[in-house]
Amino acid sequence: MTGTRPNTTLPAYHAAVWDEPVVMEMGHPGRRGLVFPQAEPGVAADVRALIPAGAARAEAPALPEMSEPEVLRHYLHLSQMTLGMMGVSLFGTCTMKYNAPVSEQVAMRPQVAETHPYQPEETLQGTLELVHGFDTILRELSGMDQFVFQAGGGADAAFTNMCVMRGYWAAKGELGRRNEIVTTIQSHPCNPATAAAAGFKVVTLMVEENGYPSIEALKAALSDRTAALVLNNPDDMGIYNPEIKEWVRLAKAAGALCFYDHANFNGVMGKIRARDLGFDACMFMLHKTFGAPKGGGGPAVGAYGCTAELAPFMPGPIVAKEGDRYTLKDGAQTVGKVREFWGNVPQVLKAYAWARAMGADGIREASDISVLANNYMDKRLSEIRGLAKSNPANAMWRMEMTRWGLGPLKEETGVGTLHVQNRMTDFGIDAYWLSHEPWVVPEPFTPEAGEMYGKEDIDLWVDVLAHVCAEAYSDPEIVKTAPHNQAIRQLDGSGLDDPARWATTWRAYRRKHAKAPAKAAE
Amino acid sequence: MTGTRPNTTLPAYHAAVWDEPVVMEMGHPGRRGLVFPQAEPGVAADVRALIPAGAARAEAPALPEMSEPEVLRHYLHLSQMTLGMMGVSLFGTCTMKYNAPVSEQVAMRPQVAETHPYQPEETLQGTLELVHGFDTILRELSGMDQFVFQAGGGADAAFTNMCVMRGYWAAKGELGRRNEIVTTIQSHPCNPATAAAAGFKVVTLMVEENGYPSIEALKAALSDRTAALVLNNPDDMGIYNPEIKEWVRLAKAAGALCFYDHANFNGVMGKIRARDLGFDACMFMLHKTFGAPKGGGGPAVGAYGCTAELAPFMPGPIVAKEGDRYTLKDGAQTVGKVREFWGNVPQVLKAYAWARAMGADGIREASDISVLANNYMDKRLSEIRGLAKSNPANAMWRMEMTRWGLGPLKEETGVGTLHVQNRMTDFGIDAYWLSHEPWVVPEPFTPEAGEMYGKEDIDLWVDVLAHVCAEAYSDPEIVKTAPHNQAIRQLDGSGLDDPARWATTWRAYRRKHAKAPAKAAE
Amino acid sequence: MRENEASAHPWMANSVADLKRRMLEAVGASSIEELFHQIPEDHRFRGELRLPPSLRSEPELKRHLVRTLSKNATCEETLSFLGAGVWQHHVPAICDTVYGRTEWLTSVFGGPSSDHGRNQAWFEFGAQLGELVDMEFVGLPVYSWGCAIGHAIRMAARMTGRRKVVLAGAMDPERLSVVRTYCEPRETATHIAIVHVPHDPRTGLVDMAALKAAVGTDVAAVYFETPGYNGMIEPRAAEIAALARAAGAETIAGCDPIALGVLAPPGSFGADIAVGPTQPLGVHMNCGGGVGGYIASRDEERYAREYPTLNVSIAPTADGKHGFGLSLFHQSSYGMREEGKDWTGNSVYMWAVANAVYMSLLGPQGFREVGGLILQRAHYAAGRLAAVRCVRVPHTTGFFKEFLVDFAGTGRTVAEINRALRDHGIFGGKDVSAEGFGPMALYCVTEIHTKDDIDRLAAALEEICR
Amino acid sequence: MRENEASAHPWMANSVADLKRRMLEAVGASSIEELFHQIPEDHRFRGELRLPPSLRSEPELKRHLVRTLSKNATCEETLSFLGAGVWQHHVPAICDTVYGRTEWLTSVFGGPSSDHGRNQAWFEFGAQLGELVDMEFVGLPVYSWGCAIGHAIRMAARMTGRRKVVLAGAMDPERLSVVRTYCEPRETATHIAIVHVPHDPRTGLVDMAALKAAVGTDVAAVYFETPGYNGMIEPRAAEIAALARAAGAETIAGCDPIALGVLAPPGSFGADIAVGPTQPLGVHMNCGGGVGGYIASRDEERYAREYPTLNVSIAPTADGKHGFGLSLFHQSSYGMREEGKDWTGNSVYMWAVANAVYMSLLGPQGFREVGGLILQRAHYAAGRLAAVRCVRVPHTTGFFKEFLVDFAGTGRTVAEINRALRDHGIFGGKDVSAEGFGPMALYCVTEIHTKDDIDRLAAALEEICR
Ligand SMILES: Cc1ncc(COP(=O)(O)O)c(C=O)c1O
Ligand SMILES: Cc1ncc(COP(=O)(O)O)c(C=O)c1O
Repeated sequence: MTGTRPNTTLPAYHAAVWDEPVVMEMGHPGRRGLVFPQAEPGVAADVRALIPAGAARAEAPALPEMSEPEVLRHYLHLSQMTLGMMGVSLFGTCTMKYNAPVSEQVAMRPQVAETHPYQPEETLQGTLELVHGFDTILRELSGMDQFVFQAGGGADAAFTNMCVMRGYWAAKGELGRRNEIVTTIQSHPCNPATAAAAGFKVVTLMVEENGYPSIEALKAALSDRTAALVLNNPDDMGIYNPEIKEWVRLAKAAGALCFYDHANFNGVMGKIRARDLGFDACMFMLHKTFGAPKGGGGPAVGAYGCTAELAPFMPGPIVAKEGDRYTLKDGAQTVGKVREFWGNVPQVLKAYAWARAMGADGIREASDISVLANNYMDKRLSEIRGLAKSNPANAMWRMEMTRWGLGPLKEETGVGTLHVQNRMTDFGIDAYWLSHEPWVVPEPFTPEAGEMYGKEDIDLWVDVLAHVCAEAYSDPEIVKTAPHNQAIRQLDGSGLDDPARWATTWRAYRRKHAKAPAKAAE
Repeated sequence: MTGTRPNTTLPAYHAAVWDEPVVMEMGHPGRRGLVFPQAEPGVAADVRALIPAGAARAEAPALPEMSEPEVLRHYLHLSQMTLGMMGVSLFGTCTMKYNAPVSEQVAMRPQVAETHPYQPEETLQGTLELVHGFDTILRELSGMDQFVFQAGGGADAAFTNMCVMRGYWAAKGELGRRNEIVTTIQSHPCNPATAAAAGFKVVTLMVEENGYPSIEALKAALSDRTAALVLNNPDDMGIYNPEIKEWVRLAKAAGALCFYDHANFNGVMGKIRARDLGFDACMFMLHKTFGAPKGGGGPAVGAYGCTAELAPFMPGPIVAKEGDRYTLKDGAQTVGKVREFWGNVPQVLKAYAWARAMGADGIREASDISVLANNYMDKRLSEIRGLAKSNPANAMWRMEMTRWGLGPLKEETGVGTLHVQNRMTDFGIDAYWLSHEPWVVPEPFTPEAGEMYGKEDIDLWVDVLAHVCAEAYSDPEIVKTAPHNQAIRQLDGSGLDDPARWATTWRAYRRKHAKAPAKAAE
Repeated sequence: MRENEASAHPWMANSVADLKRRMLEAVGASSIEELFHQIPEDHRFRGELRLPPSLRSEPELKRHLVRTLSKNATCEETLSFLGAGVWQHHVPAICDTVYGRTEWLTSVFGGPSSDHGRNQAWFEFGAQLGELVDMEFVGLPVYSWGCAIGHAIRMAARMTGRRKVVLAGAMDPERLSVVRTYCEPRETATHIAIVHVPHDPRTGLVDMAALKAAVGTDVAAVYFETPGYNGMIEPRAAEIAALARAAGAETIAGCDPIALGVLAPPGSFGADIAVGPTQPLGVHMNCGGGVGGYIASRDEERYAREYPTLNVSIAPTADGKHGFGLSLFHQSSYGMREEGKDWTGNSVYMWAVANAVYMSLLGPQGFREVGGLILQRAHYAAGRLAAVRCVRVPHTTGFFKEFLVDFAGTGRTVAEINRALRDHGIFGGKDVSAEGFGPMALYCVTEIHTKDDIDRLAAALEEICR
Repeated sequence: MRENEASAHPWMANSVADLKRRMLEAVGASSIEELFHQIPEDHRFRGELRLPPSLRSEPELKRHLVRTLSKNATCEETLSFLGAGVWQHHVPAICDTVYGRTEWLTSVFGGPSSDHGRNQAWFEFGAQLGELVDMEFVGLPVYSWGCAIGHAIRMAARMTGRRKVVLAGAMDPERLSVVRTYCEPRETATHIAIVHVPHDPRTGLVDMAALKAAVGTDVAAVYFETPGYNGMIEPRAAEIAALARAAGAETIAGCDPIALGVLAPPGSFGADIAVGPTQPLGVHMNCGGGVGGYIASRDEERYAREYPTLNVSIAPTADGKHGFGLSLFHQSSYGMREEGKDWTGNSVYMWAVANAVYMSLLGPQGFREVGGLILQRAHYAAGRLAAVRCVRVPHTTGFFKEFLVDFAGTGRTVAEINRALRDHGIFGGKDVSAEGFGPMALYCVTEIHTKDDIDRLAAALEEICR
């Protein structure tokens, strides 16, 4: 198909290429994409006269002027130039899920889309029932007493936790002292970040040989200044910390609260429950584990759950059932809101649909399969030259994902993980996830198979990686200059952090790059 | 981007390539894409016992066994490998329209999708109102007295006409004698074909130099055996027959009925009305002129309209208004049905929406623009080497499309219209329409600009054609072996009419090509 | 003209004055009107088009459509037992998702390479349907089941040179009316005489004795359905086919494909041509606008050469991969005008894609399950209704998803019963009283009807017939 | 276990026994259970999960969802005047079409080349919003308007090193609650003190005297909205910005982007940072789940270096075309954990694509039209309601799409009025009686409210207040 894939029996692939202009370059003066009705006789008035002096816009915004079909085609081109799991994506830490069209379809109905959160409760009983129903499902999966869906993402749920816990300590009058959050370097960056944003100091424990910090390090970190212990487990190395119960015990002994970031829930669904391990609170990502589409970055939902002791501090409202009726309630000591309204309702609905479609058996089986598939993948990856597994000292099976590194490949060929990531997209494989900062493993990548993909897909993914690694040894240039079969060629990102060159708007681009041709001559 | 487009400043393009297996090769035994509920206790029974002896299926059908995500991804791949007006399509005779998502969205609602034609009329008043509303719109555009939407396409409307007219003549006791349909070689093939299928003989007039048959030829053809004169005007050469009124007069003088195939309505909307020209009946294609998507070949609607004299013979039911109520009625002398039920209701709704969105002004303007754009295109095409315009003797402006030929190109370079058609798709230009059989113009093609596309798009289309014609002179092989940037390479169609090789099913393919490898080694 | 109307129309990129002007300049005309010069003045309509006001603003248009349609009741809110040619089956969400892809929801179709995906989807429609009906040749679908019967009969007439067809068993008047249109009237040269051998009212099945009497060597084809219009599964399908074959006639069988996971496929009992509806396979009822009809047969030249349809065949590409193209195009009306086989044109090909998705999704297990579930629920329903006072179910076994219910004992007309059911939020079965069955209704029960639904119907009838 | 449940799950391709077996063999484990060895037994939950019954059959699932949701009333059937943070605007159909494209409705995001289309769409969100607000730097949106205010205040606090913010004018308690969460409580080291200078109840606008008194050199930022929570357009925006600038404080303006075709954009009146809602731009209300918030500013390093958001910048590709990548990624929480600028993560980026479509569709004319239409209809409504007996409209001019209605004269509570309106099929405005306004409701009138709708509301109120 192209000159870039000479010796492979992998399926042919090429991305759609449209050479699409930026929308700001498109259209023609006078074109319209949408017109609005005229004000009716009796309503029609001089618009200028309705705007207070000085408050009217002087110059029209320099937006494109396009017909409706042009706008549609433009964005369709962009959609086609998005790989978006049209091939195989084993993007670790995000848990590739099936985002079922059935729930998308239902969520697009006016009964969801055209409702307002301030409607009288009796006109939203359907939504309230589903939200409440999902709350009870998460309670069962976690052992917590109450969930709230206000947070607009996983990080926002982490922030919610910080707010709830600071509210708790404030109510106890201890917030002045208990201002430290203890976490690990393998916790998601949002945990220390939201802790800091909420006004806490962050104490970070480093991992040791087996992939998690030692009990000694934890003990040293805990004190009467500790507001909470915050961690995820398994982490995104795929390692489950078997001492976690002891950690919680120690934290509690120090008077601290414990928060479980349950974003990596997929491998342990139905196997463990946060509450049983002693945690006071936890969060789930509905746009991850629970099959709501993430849409490249939300609308998302961080479902936050906690014990009855913390529940009064939750941001409200939460949905309560009273007899046959569902109603909205605020907690007695609510810390206020982390976001307006009650959360991304359509996503909660989709997560509910996912959980119901799976059922208890399906949820457990999904966990089984994702761990099985991950270890199957690990087995195959271990046979590829150039790869190194994280924490080789830990011989345990990994959970739903495993952190790997291309350190040896880099040393031997100069081809690094970003190159391999790019090159794999030439075969229709979505760019994989590397690792959060800091890169504890050199040249990291983190595949996660999940329960959706079949063995053939996993095999294809590994075959492509094996092929690209082999290319790195035989023809490193082809890998370093990748992609070749994508919508565009490799990006030159050298200007992205340069104030003289970055441009997040078209007007900034024109100002900074006025002399540069819009497109290089072909 | 590829080696096949060395010297052009045309935008880069490549189709999505997925190397997708046939669905019959996919899946894994035991996989499921959809499960059904279990019969409830009390309902559950031995299924075998419910099937009469000997009527049960012995062997399960050899269908693929796939998970739902696999099925979805497979068909999404196929959709991505369909150019489908993602670029520019000036496909003549089909009138490229904007198929507005707003009407698609409304048509997917349960108020349309989940209704049954035998529901009590009072539960379908909304649908009936829209169908009736559209009927009145078409009446105004044509001057006819009644429309019916039962026909499942343009050809089916032509057949409807044949049935109505034969019913009319049968009622008059003249069908035995009046068994000839007079038409022209430029009428759409469905006209003679449906005439023959309805039991008529077909008399076909040939076109002369100016692009239409002579009055003399017509006179010679008409007689007391003529059941009807059937034609379209303008035809798909883009030529309007200015003698059409005289034709109708002559046909009527011979006692015949006149049917206007108004499929090429786009250039004359609001400019002429079939009834004013003397026609007894006409048809419009809602999946063409009226903006309902054709979806690669239907669901389609041929809207058939006629005078009050013919209306009683129409296939029923038609929608009538009685006071504030809409009701379904059969004509007194209805010829029976051409298709079950009342037609493709969602498409009628979309056509209604199109007509309302355009309004009288918009409809007239669409006509203006499509004729203007066609003549603009003609002007540009006339400057390209290798092209010849049909009927050069006719110096009139053409209507909404023009038949062109690549005869000179073929003679000078060996590159024919099929090659050029294929090669243009390498630039994201949908395969153009050639011509119906017989090819009166050598190596024909028939572009039609329509009112949707902007001048830039028309220019791009012409630029690509010019580029490909230039290639034909400089590098004919690249054109003859095209496409190169498409989802697949050129098809070898040599076996398509060979009983030993054609295969419209997988089982036929396996039987006939058992020894051929499923896919050639790459 | 109001201000917004004077502005460019959102669906017409060239409805901007300067673009019109530039194009006019390029062509060398002074006005657009001039371009219409070829239309004589006395042809021109110069009046005002009296159309309803323009709704070029999408908010207005959408609101108008939504409001108008809100006058409908749906089979989603109302419990419906209507069938008879269009049936309420579950439409999997991904059928809609795939159907809605903008790449094929367009005004265009293209070439084998540029429309490869669409062609493959169409081939997969035929490939999968072929497995269901147990036949090797499948055309792209025609407008409806009735139209498919019409074409199949005409194929048989051309093949045999005979001009008579026997329709055996209960026939849907809606479909029959279409078949008549395809075969009759008598006055035309190519008329095909229709002989209808009705069903035996005792069994609901084909009256074999009458059929034997009707099938002579002048018969081009015998057509029958299983399940039939009255829902009955024909257990002597093979016998009917043998009888036809003995007379040199073709056997055309009408089969609902959703039944073919559990019922014997037409290929297995000796049918030569199979026809049937495609709507059950993943297409919404759409007020009847979801119908389509398939035609399939053995892959023998004799049959293939008579197909009026477009036929998508697999064929190799230059680099030895699978491509798809049209077989036997020349014999169509596109290729031969009035000499072609009947006619073809735009049909319901986008639904064929939805059908393909549906079949891939179900697989062999899914078809077994859905068929079994329908049988169980329909039989439960028949049993429940038979137990209602004064209501009789003539055949409580031997059917698939539809069955007749006799209201003679209630002393009310079916219309009255159905009106009463409406007050219970129920659409009763189709009233077939005028079709020679007596005061009966044809009830349809599918996989979407739960036990509760059926019990609700039974309770409503019990109350009504009290 | 029931038969169908024992079969493979449709969403899990590997839920087939032999595939599990083959993978187990490959890894060398004897059972799946063995793979969970790393979880100590005393961590394990061994009970039965008490979840509601599985609905793995799509027909059952869909029906359950549809039935449950049918208990809702919608703002499509019911005439609604609710706003206050989420507003009923027309959502163009193609916003939904584009939103629904499966290529981006997934669990994944990818690289600059493989996700080129998505990155471009995001850039186009920023590029177009930049024109609307008249600013050069735009980040990807955050969770909501309230969150955007919170981040903007924190940016200003970091930039100025000051820990006090002045909020001027009427504040939505919903948004205010979020802002508090971002700034407070007092006990934390990084606490930002909030001083609220309320609006002047006479004018509905910022009380300039009080504001002047409040803005000292300890103030990091002045935040105000135009239109404000009470709907009022702030005519002295430039004066406020000048006042802030004089004190060395940043000006943060909250602006509804749908107004910016007719109202002066924040860039033009001297705001340093602009924030506001994104839901009005082509996103359904979704029961409040459609909200998002933008942050924009001048493109100066001082501001850019404080953004917590992902920022999509244009950048060249190897062959000199436009590509897109993330600017200033390292300063985010992904790059620097607790040292990063606040935090980021999944947000509402898919809505940003819908926003981009909306802005492209409207263009300058569309924004002018929609703004003008809203102004006209909202003012008509205010006039109509002011004419209703005992109903008072405190400010009949000077607002955009929302305005207060005072029911004190009716002798009834707003709750009572709204209950009565419900019986007329109307959702009255938001009850703000508990917010210090007196017995008032905040009415929202947009381009979707026709004259008839407004007259219907007025008539209903006339009847209720009779
Ligand atoms: C373990 C963990 N926690 C938190 C998050 C943050 O989630 P979000 O990006 O939705 O804010 C993630 C993101 O994937 C995660 O993997
Ligand atoms: C002039 C004319 N008549 C009839 C038809 C037949 O329409 P259909 O393909 O819908 O049957 C066409 C098709 O484009 C046509 O162009």
